[in-house]
Amino acid sequence: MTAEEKKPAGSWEPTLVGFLCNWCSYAGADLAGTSRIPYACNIRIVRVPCSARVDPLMVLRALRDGADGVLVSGCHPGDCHYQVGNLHARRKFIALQLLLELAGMDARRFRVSWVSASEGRKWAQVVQEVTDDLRAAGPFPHNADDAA
Amino acid sequence: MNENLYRPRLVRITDVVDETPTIKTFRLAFDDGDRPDFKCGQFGEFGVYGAGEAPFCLAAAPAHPGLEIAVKRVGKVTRAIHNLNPGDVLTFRGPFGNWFPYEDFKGRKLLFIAGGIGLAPLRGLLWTCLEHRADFEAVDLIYAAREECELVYMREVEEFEKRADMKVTLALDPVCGPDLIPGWRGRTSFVPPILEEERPSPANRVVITCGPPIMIKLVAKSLLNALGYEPRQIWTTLEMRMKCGLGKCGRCNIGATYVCKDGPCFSYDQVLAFPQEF
Amino acid sequence: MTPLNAELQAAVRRLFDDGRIQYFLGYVEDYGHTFPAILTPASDLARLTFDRRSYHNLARFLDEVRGAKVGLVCKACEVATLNVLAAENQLARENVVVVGVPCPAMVDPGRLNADSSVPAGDDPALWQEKCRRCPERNTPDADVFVGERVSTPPPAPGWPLLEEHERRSPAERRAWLAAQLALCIRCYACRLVCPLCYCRQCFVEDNKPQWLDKSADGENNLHYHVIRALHLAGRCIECQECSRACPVGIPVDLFNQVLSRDFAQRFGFAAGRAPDQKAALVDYQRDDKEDFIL
Amino acid sequence: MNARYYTLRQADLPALFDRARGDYDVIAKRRDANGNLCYGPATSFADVDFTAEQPRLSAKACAFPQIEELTRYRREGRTFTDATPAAPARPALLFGVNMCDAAAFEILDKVFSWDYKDDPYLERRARTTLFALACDALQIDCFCDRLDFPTAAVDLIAYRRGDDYLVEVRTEKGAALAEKYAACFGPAPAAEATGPGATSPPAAKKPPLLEEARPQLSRSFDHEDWALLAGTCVGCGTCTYLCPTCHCFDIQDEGGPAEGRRLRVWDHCTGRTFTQMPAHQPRDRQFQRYRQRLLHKFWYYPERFGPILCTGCGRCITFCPVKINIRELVEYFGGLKATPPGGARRK
Repeated sequence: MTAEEKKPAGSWEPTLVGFLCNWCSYAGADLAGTSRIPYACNIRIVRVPCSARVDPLMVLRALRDGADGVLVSGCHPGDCHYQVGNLHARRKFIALQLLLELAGMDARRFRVSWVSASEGRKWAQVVQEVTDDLRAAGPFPHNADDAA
Repeated sequence: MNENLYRPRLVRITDVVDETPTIKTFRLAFDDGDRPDFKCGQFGEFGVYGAGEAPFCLAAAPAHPGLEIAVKRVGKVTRAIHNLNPGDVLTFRGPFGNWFPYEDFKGRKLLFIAGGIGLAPLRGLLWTCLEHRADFEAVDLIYAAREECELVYMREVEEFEKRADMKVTLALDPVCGPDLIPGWRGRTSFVPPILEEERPSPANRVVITCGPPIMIKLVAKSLLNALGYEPRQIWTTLEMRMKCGLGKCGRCNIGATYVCKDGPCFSYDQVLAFPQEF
Repeated sequence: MTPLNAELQAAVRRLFDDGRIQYFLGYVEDYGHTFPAILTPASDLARLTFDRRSYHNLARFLDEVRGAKVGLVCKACEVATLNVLAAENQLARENVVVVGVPCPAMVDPGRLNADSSVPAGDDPALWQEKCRRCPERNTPDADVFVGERVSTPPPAPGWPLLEEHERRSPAERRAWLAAQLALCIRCYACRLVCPLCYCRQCFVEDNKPQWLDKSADGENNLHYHVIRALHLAGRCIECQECSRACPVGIPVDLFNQVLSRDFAQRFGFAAGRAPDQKAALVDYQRDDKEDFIL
Repeated sequence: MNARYYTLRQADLPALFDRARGDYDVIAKRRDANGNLCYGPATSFADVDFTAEQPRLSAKACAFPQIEELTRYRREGRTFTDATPAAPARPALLFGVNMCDAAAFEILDKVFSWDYKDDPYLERRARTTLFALACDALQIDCFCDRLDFPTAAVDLIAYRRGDDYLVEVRTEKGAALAEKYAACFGPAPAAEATGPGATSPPAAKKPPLLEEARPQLSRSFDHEDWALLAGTCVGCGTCTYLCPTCHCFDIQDEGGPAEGRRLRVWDHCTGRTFTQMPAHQPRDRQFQRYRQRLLHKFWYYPERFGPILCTGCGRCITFCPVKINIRELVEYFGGLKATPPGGARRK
């Protein structure tokens, strides 16, 4: 889809793809749901075994295939079901973040959060914040700071 | 450009037959009934829009209606084809390539040697010969595979076995071991030992073989060296990555030969003249 | 012939004669160029050379002579590469004889004379960028060292190309990269000259799923270069072969540079220092610093 | 037709360019984002480098683009609708193309028009007029003095004469252009009114020509030195993508199951995946892939189509990351030269 086709036609809503670790963030999102905490419904969730499973290729591919932003969420450092998966993932995402910044990509389009199974409220806040940021950023790959 | 050679026709799947866990037969028909003529040994470029196209031999006899292909699930295109059902469409370009010299085979003893899915490229010719059985002195088949689950068209092979005018030998790789395959009625042997044991005489005989490249090479070696065949008595069909089918894309070249145009059917004296990389 | 080349040829002849090696990876000079060659005991060593056009990373060609005993001319670049390969269990170090040399700093191929000869003088402006940052001109850890050791000038601080890019606004960065990547023809020279891109199947060749379209368009090209850099994160030793090999002149190692610099600052990490070093991305600290995770 | 000769004054070049722009899509040499010379659409003569210098990529993309849409499809229920894109309507003019790049088209015409006619190529080719600018001197790696490429299909050739040019009009297409813009073309000086004088490039051919390597090359397939001399090939696509005559391609679908495009994209025989089949790889080692490229150019193609598949532009040497020299290897394996490049030899 080109930026042209996706440009806001009055009621444009961003699409956010979330890669959620099975053990913490997915359960956290579940809790937000069962607790009936309202938050933006723009997120499409992909459950992964661990945040370390998220290959940066998946992030780029999601953006290329129509997502306006990607959110990866896992357990807090120290809480990983696989002991240290998220600590490895953290370094990987630091590297990805650096490269996207170098490429001039809007930092609001790739986000990472640590959300535990008990943090339903935090999950709702994170998604709301990321979605609001994407609303401000506009449809990908159109950029807010593009001339004209 | 309004029409070009790269624009496929659409062909509809009429039937899907599970041959093995990884191989399916697709029967195909054109909605307008206008099936192009083809000859035994030719191939087509079949594909699924969104996944791409790949070469498949036309596996049914030209006298039969429609088209048939046998597809082994190995890659992106074949996986996409496997996901389709009767009523879905494939893209088709073809028929391409040359064919077996059927007329030259008349009056001779034919021995088909196929390995695994290598029976598919020979099947159209085999059926045509059987339907005109009186034109041939003999029509025999040696059909081998690595494992039992790689044997295709077994319903038909069982029919062949019942025929009095045809000798059928089935074989599985010795690594399978006779005790490992309960109820196996065929042999457990590679093809060359079978040939060297039964010694089908070269007199008036033509061998038509298709299978994995290593099998073709060993079968030919055995026929040429141990049984005294002339290279011209052996015919094979080579499967290269023929992408365009038109003698342009350069992918199927063996030396100056475009397998997609000059082949895929070759007599073994032609094969021996190639730079040996296939 | 320079005294260095005479000494080098004699040393390689000895290695062959003593049966210590079956192949030698070196540079030869012919038809106006210096280029890598695979040499055997039967080869004519008279063209064996080491000069200021010996920028190719010879560790790339070890795969071609896998399993054999092999010697190779090593600059500091190759030694660092060998360390990474060893750390990743890709190298039987006992099969390799490292022939060390004093490195005179390599000339930027774009600054060679029209006849491909080396320009006179030793102006650092003629050097490849990596050579201005080089901490050690004399091959460390050499099994055999030929020639006279030279003194290493103090490394020039900074990453000029990267810093120039970082002075651009995000929009300017995108525009600059778009213009660069529009030139990319996806010949994959950058990946294929890299001695550390040794995967038998690269992600660009995957088709289940197919991560990348074959079309060389802007977005595909960007994703390719980003992921290529990521797969070298914490492994790249900054030999800049990728940029040198690019036939259309894209400074593709910009992506690698940003990671090298950041990992040095953030994790105190530099790739290729020792054969038992753990790469940055297979390691972690509980308190790794980041400022973007929610 | 018999060649006709004109003088084109340097001062008339901008006018010629501007007029041609009205009738043609003009492709000329200009500078890219990195200041390197390239062929590309030119809209102003100020951007054009009318020099004999060699651009990094050849001009083959004019008739054989790196990415070309073959069909565009859209799913309709269980079936598809598809369409082939419309051919470009305007004729194209390659303005100041190098001889080695211009000559390549005639060589490529052979493969794209034998047997099946390759419409996408031939339609682009038919609309293209080749206005070549002859070189003044050989560059370090080029070797067109060592081979004999065909030039009959080059429509116009400009030879530098001081500040001006002697233009040779060689085809009907070329004549059409010269007549249309007659105001820009003056009469040729009397000395050259029927042919370029003795000093004219293209350079005199130096024997032995590479065409003569074929008999010996065709016996070199199993030569043991291939593995050493082509062993440093890294398998990238630089040589093939920059080559004016390499034409191998792949056909790929891009898009999704709902809609997308079937494309023809350049591919390279030096790459690992080129001949890879699910259970079989005919050319498993890198030297075999390099050998395929070389033999295709100097043995297989001429055996099939006549001309060798090379115009001596030398890009595959200049830009090869490891400086493998195809001319040297043809000479060595073709028996024109006794010693292998670099002294590498297996005994």
